Amino acid sequence: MSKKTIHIPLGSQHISLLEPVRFKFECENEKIVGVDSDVGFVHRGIERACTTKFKFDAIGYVVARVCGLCAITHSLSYTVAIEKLLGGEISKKAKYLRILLLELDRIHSHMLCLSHTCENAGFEAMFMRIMGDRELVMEIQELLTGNRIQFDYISIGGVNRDLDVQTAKKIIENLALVKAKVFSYIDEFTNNWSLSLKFKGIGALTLEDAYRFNAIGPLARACGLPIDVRNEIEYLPFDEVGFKMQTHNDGDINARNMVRLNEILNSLEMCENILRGLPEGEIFTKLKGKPKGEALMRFEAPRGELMYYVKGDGSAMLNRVRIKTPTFACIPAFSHIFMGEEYADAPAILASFDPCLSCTAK
Amino acid sequence: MIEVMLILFAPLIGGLMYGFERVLRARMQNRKGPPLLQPFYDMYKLLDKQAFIINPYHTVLGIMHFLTLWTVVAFMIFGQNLLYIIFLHLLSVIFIILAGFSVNSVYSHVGANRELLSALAYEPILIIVAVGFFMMHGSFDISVIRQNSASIVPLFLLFLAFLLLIPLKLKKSPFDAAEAHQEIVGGVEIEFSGVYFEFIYIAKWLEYVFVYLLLVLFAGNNAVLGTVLFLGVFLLVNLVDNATARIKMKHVIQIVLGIALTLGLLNLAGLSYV
Amino acid sequence: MKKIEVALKSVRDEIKSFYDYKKWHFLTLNGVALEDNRMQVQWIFSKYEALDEVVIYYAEIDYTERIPSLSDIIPSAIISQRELVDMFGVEVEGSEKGLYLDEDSMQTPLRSCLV
Amino acid sequence: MFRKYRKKSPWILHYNAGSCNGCDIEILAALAPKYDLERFGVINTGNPKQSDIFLVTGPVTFRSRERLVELYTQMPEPKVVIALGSCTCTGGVFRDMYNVEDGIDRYIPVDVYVPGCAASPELLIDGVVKALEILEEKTKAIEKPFRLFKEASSENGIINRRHSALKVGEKDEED
Repeated sequence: MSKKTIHIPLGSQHISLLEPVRFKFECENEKIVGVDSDVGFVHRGIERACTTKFKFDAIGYVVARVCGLCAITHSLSYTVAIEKLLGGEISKKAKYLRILLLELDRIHSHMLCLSHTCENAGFEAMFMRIMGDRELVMEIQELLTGNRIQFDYISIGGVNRDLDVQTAKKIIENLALVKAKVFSYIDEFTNNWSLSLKFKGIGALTLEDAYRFNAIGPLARACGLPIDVRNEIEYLPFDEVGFKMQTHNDGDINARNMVRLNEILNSLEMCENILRGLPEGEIFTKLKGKPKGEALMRFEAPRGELMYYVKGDGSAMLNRVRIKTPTFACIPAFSHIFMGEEYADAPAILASFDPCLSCTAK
Repeated sequence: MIEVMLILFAPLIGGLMYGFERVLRARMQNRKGPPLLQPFYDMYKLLDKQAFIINPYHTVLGIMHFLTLWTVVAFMIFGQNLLYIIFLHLLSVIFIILAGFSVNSVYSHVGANRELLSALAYEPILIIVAVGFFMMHGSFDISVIRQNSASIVPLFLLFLAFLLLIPLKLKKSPFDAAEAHQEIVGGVEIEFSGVYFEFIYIAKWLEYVFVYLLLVLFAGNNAVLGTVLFLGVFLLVNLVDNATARIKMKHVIQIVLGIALTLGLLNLAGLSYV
Repeated sequence: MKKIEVALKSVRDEIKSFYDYKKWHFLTLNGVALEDNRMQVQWIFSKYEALDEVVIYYAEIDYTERIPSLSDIIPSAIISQRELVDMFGVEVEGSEKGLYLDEDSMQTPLRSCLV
Repeated sequence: MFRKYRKKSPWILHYNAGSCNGCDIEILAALAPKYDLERFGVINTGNPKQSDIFLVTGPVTFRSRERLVELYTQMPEPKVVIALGSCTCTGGVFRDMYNVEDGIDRYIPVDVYVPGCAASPELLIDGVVKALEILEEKTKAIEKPFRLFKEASSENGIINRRHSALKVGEKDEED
């Protein structure tokens, strides 16, 4: 008797998904033996619009709309690539403020991912708890930039808003609160019995496979692959503010959560260091000229490596803007992980990747 | 007369319990939560909605599930035979499982599958509980059990086993894999809509009444102990619901059959020696 | 950023001899439209734990030419190849259309960027 | 008779038709303790057959059109549609991009437009409250998605929606 398989679809509309992506799992008794994915639901055509519709100085705000969660990394990568082509140096204070926002964004994004993973594992109370505490970070972001999600904070030549003393004080207060909460999460994630049944040993990726599939971001760091672009670029002074690589060896959902939690702690430390040692100076330098030539810029988004390739020919319209997003590069690894797992775990595994499909499809 | 009134109002009592539970859960999660009468607002709204019928059997089986469950509750209030009640309750579960299989939806099938597995897990223990009561009081009749004094002390292990069933029966975490909102969007109830979903929705309230009526049987004729048991277990179940994630069906069956069945059999063995 | 030009025919051999999967990290496959119906295909690599070391292998081709697939050397290249097929309408071995585009959406959107 | 209970128990269905995630996160944030949408009785059902409010984010991309209309038709009457975010209302920054349909009101009737990029949870709550007022007034007459089903052509007994959508679109442009 041949085994009968059932096809379980997940998406494109599903309660456990924020985004339209369709997975079709071929299951034997809830055990996944095949995965078919369709990631093109969010394709809008931003790469083309960047070269036909918008001038180069506006694109920084357009590419922020590629993704609401890593908006800041998108506009930062693009802006830095353009600054490279224009050939100007921006002030140190602006650089520090950019790191500050980058790390705040990472904190709130990681918290969202953790809470979403908990919700998909059926732990509603933990979801509510982390989401409630995440508001502390959102509050600072609103104070610092003026908006909760799509902060158009970075412009070519610097940043748009200065940091005043009161805001800095509020940021330090809130971050201290967040820090205490993060320690309590670490406790919960390590000690809760039902979470360990749901997370430990589930959705594991080996180090060998991580190398083979070119995994990036927390997904790779959870397997022990030390890849973090913050370690590989010299444009922003990450080592000055106290960046430390966080890795784990298990490669399962629990390891990914732990990497994220430790990264939040590291980011909190970096934010504190920045606020303590913020240099004096202008926040904006005017850069003149039109971009000519090609530049490639990489940054570490909350989900992994983000790459921008920009090519201009000296006019206001660019020739090519290539966006390589973190989730896009990880999709082969995702499909590999799903094999052999149970369907009951699929939503939690998916959430633990922290996928960003609107990044993927652009 | 009072029994007839109780039977008529049983869904309302269940609804109040469900509403209170939602408020309690929200407070535990540091939220304000919906109003207490929210389940009834939902009920009235569902009466007003347009309904889709997937196929007549599906709908009829859903209604049958509700009616059987109400009959179960009625028999319990009248004080009928406990064994009959448990089997009748199994019938109502079978109706909803058949309803789940009668539509062409994968989530519904998976949900029905899990429902069936969980029925396999808890049904033996319910029967053992009934046997335990029989050994204590010499009768399966609920009216007899109610007249005798509290049997929680000799049946303490059975009581613990029954406690494990409550989250499974009420679909609360960690044993809510049969409903699993984030995986299979409610499982068997996914294809019901409008006024037909109402039957499933109210059946959920009746399930509350059924489970807690079974629970207070452990208190016998002691009304104070019954109230304490009810309130304590209600709080405990919600606390556990708020402190755990959903575990997989595999683990559910291992835990329920492994721990609860052992506890129950131990208790029975002890009783037969005494 | 180091750029190395390769011929399309020898790209498989070049990358096979160059790519050590424990040292180099495949970033992406990129296409850039040039004048006269030509395009540049770039295979971009970066080194693990090195400061700003990016190597780009590139080949200039016509739209009619067939690009060899690298998915047996680099398994994660498969999705970039599908994207390239959609965006430029070129042919890549073993990659089909339809990752992003539907039948009625604009075909080869990035080909006409210079116009 | 049951009309006034409609606005006390709105169940939400959320669909992302190609947005940048910004608004979707804000929906989650609105369900969380600080804003707590559940105090209005809101449940995020995720099941179109049991929902009253259809919360759509994102300009409609080509591939999500079909699913959007399908979900809309699966929802029982009475129902309201909220377009959340600038790009859902008009296309926003994505207007005129080649794979985008400039807002959901080309396909389904919209009752409440909530602007903002990204729409903040306060705006979302205001939108839901406004939608509840509209929900109370609605009749049970069936509202149809206009564009796709104007000229449904049936091939082998299956309604070929995409085909008919194109036909209608071309005809609209000719008129």
